[in-house]
Amino acid sequence: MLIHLPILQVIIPLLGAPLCLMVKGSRFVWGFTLLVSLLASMISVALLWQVEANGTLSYALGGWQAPIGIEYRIDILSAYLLLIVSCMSTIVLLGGYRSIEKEIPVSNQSYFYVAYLLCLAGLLGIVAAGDAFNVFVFLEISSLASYILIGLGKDRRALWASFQYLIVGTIGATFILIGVGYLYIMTGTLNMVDLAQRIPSVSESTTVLVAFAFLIVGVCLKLAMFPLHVWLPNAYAFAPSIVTAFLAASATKVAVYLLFRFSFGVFGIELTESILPLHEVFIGLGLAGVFAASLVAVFQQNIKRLFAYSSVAQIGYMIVGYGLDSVAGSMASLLHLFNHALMKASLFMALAAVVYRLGSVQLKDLAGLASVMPWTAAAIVIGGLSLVGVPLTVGFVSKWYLVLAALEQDLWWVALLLVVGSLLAIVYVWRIVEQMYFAPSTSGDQSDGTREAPIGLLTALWILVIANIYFGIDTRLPVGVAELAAEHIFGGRL
Amino acid sequence: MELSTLLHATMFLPLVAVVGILLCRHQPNIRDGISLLAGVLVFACVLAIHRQFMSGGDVDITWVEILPGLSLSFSLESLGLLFALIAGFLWPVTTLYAIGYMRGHHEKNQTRFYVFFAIAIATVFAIAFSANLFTLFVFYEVLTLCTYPLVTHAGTDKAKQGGRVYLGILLSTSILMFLLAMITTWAIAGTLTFTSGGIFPEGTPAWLLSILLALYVFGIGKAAIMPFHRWLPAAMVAPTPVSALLHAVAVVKAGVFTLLKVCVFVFGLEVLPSLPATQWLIYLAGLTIVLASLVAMRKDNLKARLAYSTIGQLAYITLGALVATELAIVGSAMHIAMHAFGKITLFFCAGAIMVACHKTEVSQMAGLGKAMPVTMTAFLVASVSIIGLPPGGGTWSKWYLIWGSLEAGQQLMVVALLVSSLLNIAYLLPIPLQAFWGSSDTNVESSSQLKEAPMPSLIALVVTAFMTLVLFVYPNGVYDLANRING
Amino acid sequence: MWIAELPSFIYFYLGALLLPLLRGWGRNLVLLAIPLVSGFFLWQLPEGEHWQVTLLGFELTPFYTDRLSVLFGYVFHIAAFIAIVYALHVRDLLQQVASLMYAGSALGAVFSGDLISLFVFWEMLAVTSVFLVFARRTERAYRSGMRYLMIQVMSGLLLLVGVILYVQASGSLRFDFIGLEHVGTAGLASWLIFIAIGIKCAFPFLHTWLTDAYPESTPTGTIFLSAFTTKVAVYALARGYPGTELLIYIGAVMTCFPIFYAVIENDLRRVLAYSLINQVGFMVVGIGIGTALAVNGAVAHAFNDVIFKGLLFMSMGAVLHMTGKINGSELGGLYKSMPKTTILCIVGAASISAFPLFSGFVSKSMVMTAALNNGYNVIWLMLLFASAGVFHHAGIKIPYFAFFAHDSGIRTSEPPTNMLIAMTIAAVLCVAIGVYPEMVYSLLPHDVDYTPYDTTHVLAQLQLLFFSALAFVWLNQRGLYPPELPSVNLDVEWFYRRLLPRLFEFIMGLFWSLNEVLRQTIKRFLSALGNHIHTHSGPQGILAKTWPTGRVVFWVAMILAAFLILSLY
Amino acid sequence: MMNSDSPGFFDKPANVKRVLRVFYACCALLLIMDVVIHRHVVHPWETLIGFYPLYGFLGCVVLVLLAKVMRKVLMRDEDFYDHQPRVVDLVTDKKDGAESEASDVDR
Repeated sequence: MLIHLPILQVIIPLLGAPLCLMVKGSRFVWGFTLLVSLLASMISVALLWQVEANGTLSYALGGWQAPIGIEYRIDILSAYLLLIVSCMSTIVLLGGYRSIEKEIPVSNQSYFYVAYLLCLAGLLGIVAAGDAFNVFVFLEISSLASYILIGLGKDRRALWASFQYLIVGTIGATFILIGVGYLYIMTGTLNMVDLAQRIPSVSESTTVLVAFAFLIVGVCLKLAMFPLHVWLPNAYAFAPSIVTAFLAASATKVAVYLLFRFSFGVFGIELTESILPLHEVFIGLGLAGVFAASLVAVFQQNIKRLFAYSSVAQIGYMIVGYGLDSVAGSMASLLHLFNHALMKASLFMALAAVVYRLGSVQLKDLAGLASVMPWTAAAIVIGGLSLVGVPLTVGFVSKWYLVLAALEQDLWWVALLLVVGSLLAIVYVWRIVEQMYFAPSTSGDQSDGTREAPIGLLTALWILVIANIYFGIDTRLPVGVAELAAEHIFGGRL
Repeated sequence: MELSTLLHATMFLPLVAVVGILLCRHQPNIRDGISLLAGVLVFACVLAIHRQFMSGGDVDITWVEILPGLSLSFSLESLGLLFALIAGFLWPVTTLYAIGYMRGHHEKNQTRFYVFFAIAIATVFAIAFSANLFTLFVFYEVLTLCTYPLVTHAGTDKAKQGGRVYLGILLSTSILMFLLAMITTWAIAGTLTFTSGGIFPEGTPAWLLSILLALYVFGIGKAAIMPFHRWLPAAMVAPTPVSALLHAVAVVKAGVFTLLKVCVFVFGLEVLPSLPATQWLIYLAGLTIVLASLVAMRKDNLKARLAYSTIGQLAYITLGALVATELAIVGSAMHIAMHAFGKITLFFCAGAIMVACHKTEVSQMAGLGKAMPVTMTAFLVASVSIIGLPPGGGTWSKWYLIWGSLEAGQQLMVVALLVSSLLNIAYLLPIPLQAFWGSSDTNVESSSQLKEAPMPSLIALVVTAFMTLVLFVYPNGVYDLANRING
Repeated sequence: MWIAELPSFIYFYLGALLLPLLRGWGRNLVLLAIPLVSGFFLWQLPEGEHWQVTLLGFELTPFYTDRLSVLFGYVFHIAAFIAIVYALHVRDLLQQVASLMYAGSALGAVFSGDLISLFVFWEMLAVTSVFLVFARRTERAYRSGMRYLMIQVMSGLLLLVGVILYVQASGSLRFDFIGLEHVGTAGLASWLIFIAIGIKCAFPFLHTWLTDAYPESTPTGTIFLSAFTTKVAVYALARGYPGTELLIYIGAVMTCFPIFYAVIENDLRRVLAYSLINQVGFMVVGIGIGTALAVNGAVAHAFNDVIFKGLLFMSMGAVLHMTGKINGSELGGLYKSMPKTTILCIVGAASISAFPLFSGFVSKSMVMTAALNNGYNVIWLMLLFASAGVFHHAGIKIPYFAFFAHDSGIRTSEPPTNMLIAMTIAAVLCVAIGVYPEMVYSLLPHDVDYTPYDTTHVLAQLQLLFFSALAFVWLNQRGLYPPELPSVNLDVEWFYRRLLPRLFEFIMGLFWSLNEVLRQTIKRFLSALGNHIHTHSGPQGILAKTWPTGRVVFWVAMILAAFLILSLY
Repeated sequence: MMNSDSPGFFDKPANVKRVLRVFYACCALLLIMDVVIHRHVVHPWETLIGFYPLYGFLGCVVLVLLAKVMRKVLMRDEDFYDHQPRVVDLVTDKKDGAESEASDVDR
């Protein structure tokens, strides 16, 4: 059984998806989906434990060995991502029942769960897959599922946002496919380990460079790197709250994973470094993302959109870490992956609670929220503090490493700008805090109608909030794994 | 009791009190009693710590190690103990004062007030006993955040705007510069633990250390060095007990305390004078001293005037920290204590005048001496101490600061200190003097309306005023602690 | 008995603390008892260091007695007692407390064995005495008091810096001979201390606090003021700077220039304030000469001056107390209603003018003889001129314009009995010391054989005085004497009462407008920046607006193209 | 005790004249004694006959005349210094209280 874990990780949610259609009653579907997700996360924990103990796992599907067969390959980086994705999915689902019930029409709820599981399976598959084509396949699965998930939003603009995401996402996927195709032409293999071995011998060819360009741009499109982020704010803003929470915590993280995987894992550090002034370009784009998105967030009135832009900004931090092109930078970036998943999941979960009670995420409607929904408001505060990077929250830890990584290369201006970026976070977080705590509630009906969010939602929310603090204080798990992963990926071959 | 238990007690007793305060929010008398009791207990703990420390007690507490080598830890050290003693003494006194003030002023949300007050105090103890810069930074930020509700207590637009300035400056300076400097320090030195003689390895380039020093000086916004001083006047929208304890003692002293710690235990007294930036920062401190006094003269609002006076006095301490001779450090440390008692008295008086006579402007206070002789006498005594004249405790700290500056060859700074003393006279003394002997042409209210503040407040301000005199006659306790900083 | 060994200032400070608890006779009793008890114990005490205390790591000796300090101690006790008697009718707690504290501080200062104690009492003198000015409770007195305080504190601050530098350079805290001969840090230190003392001593150009504040004090407060501050400074000079030649010239100037002002001054207490400077000048000259005779003369003159200047201030205080007026232009003819006061005033006037058989005669002639003996001829002539002049303004002008001259029509009565008693005590002392100078002589710091009452001295002094009186009479008869006019005479104080405020106002005006411009600029810049950011990042800004899908695709293509170009070339 | 309403001793010019006459006599006597009495002197000027009287007389006349000249330069109205605000008032802008502190908020 243990030996089959890599495939189980992907196959369980994938098979669970159609089964959802057979389960009757929304509560049961939810329970079933949660169970599947829980299984997936337990598997991911087991996988991480195994990888830490025994090193990289390789699983040949159906017994066919690579390169002929399909390989599932779980190294420490993959295991780390699997853990993040599956656990986030589980926690979000755990609290999501009432919110889903309210935000999605009853007739569509079964489809929602199907799409959700498909998306989860796709994301897990991307990470677990050991060959490039499978990555593309799972990418498409997760993308298509997420278009559906976004389109399920009640707001009609959700459809439009979903459509735009569809166009952009498909372009990204196509680019990736083109990149993979070129690589196959040049090397005759799709297996990433083999690719990594063969590419150096053909690295002089234009084709490889073109492949690299397509792959990187495609991935950057998926991970919403500034200025390729335009699809994200609307998609996040108009999707059902739970979907936003899930996607924010997982989808972009997986895309970042792909960036690391392709550039450092497949193409290799030497090539990646030789091609481009990557270093400067990515640092520049990352910082530009931090500032542009944060500044936009400062002026946003819709909080969901505000946090969506903040996500773009946070991705900017990861890109900077990537661009630093060092163990320390990668580690900071990977650490932020984990931490950002935690903070954004908690913030969007809190917004789900707000939407559940208020039906609105406009800033002005939040006036006096703290008195009617104290727990939710407190969660937003802590999530926000984490976003800012206040000590004793996870945000602080990743920023600490990021600044250290910048200082390590004597990039003073980068360190300074990273810190300034946090200041902008303070501004937009503070606007919300002030509105919730210090503004008198605008309408009288809130006082009698509104109360604290349902207990399920709160439980999940506070698990995330506590995780935000816990991993800010006891940093061994994320820091340890991120460090291992960074060293692993920089250690050369996969 | 164990030292570590006592140390924890100072940090957790106020938090326990918070629970008690919340539980008894409907019985104001019990609630206020809990605050007071907690204050007295905490002070007893600090006293016990002091006794053990003097007999050679030492303690190291580590809560958690957040990153390898970076932990939340606490230890005992004389400067921190001095700070803790001051805060520990003044908390119950201020609580006593607040009881009179808040009731006399019919403030709303008194429970919230006492809760955040207690949290702030717990934070102050954590700051005082921090064993490394990281711990200090963490609680520095916590202090900023948990005093925000106190600053905006009134809930008016003005209060909110003041609060925004307060938070904006304190958070942005600390994150932008303090944090950056701290991470850089870590990157260079590999440790943040406070160590006598500094932590930077030999051979660290001076320009780098200069930048770091500037980042620290400006980043520690609570020290209110110009031009990052605006938060302090802005915070004066808070109720007076808050202004008194937090913005004359706890918060601002946390700032200069941090700065002192950084100067002595991160840079070290040998490194500091050799840096090119030090001299410029010293000039800046001198400029702050003089300019703050000039601005204070111009303020008619009493609390605003006191706020600017605080800015000037904080710059004294910053100056001493930067001059960084042993004597100057002693002077700075002593000034933390001396100024605390003087300025808290002044704020108490300002609040008493506000509660009893509803006067906030200096120009309205002529002739109040007849109605409020005790308050005005206390004001006078405290002013004398702030100016640095006998029989006020401020004499001794000024003595050491001037001595330290002279020793370091900072003649210009000596002049700044002297000029500031004279300016202090010009803006502080007229207030009580006019109160006693000025012609009260503006207020023709019947004398029956004017009376002393409520008794608890009165007792509190008499106690602190008396302490300024005690500290003149018996400065040895403070001096011994301050002198131990240099080992 | 430990009580007997307490420093004198302790009695006074404790007494001051006790006063608020008492009323009526109890308070008066304490007031009277304190100088008596303290003085008695001081008399019993042997010389030496009596009390040592460790403060801030320093070994302080706040109670050190030797011949010099004890003599000042005695006269301060006497002065305190007389002044207390004089003020016994006053029912103002503030004045009573302040005056006890003030007297105590003066005693503390003269018994300070170390420089730190000296500094503390130096500042205490300023802080306590200023309340005697404030106690007048007028706007003028308040302002004058503030100026007084500022200058006194400035003196204290200079002393502070000087002391620190001196201790740093010499390593010794002891208050002993300092002198101006040092070089380097110690030189700077000695000069700073010198100037600090100079301010309190009312050196020329540093003197205006005295003429400004003393006349503004209460009738009783001035008695205390005139006794202590300047004499403490004289004591400090005598201990720290005897034989400093510069002092001779400074002192000579001090004796001469105030008499010009005294002649044209209208406020009779201000006239006395100027004559106080003039008398201190004699002491400063004596200390500057520095020989045993000269120092003895200076110290003895300080002793006498405390009493006769006190007497004169008391008589003027009595006039002020009874009539509420003190300007020469408004007074006159009071000898009819206040004959006793008149006589007592004349005794004081005779003493200050150094008439033989009055107290000033001996001490003043000691200083002048010393000047002559040491070859300071010009100085001697100046002192001679000053002696004539002092008779002219203090000896004649004061009694003449207050009690004689034309009748102002004021009809009043003798002052309260306690005032009369106090004045009588002072007058008796003046005469007693004049007749029997050994009383003071035996206490002087140096043993010197000097016989003042020989015919030479007596005759010369009488001639000088009578003919300067003749000049007064002659000038008056010819109508040449300047009439008393209500006026203000410009003095050095103009610089800080007129020029400095104007300058300050001007500079501050500039400063604030600069500040305002700067703030506006920054504000404008910030709001422009905010607007700029808002146009790009605000909800309608390019960065926040939702782009049409086509444009998104276009940009994706562009970026891919850019990437390709970059990577291929 | 003198009755305060009755004219005093010095109100009668005759009395004043009498007093002055005695005074002039004293002066003359002192001047003569300078010749009669031998004095031991330190300074040569002291031996000059009438040195002290002359010095005293001339000194005082010069003093008074100089003082009169001084008056022309230095004398001002009695309330010369009164009509100016205190230093503190000069720079106190009373409207500028705490309100202005919070007026410009940096966001």
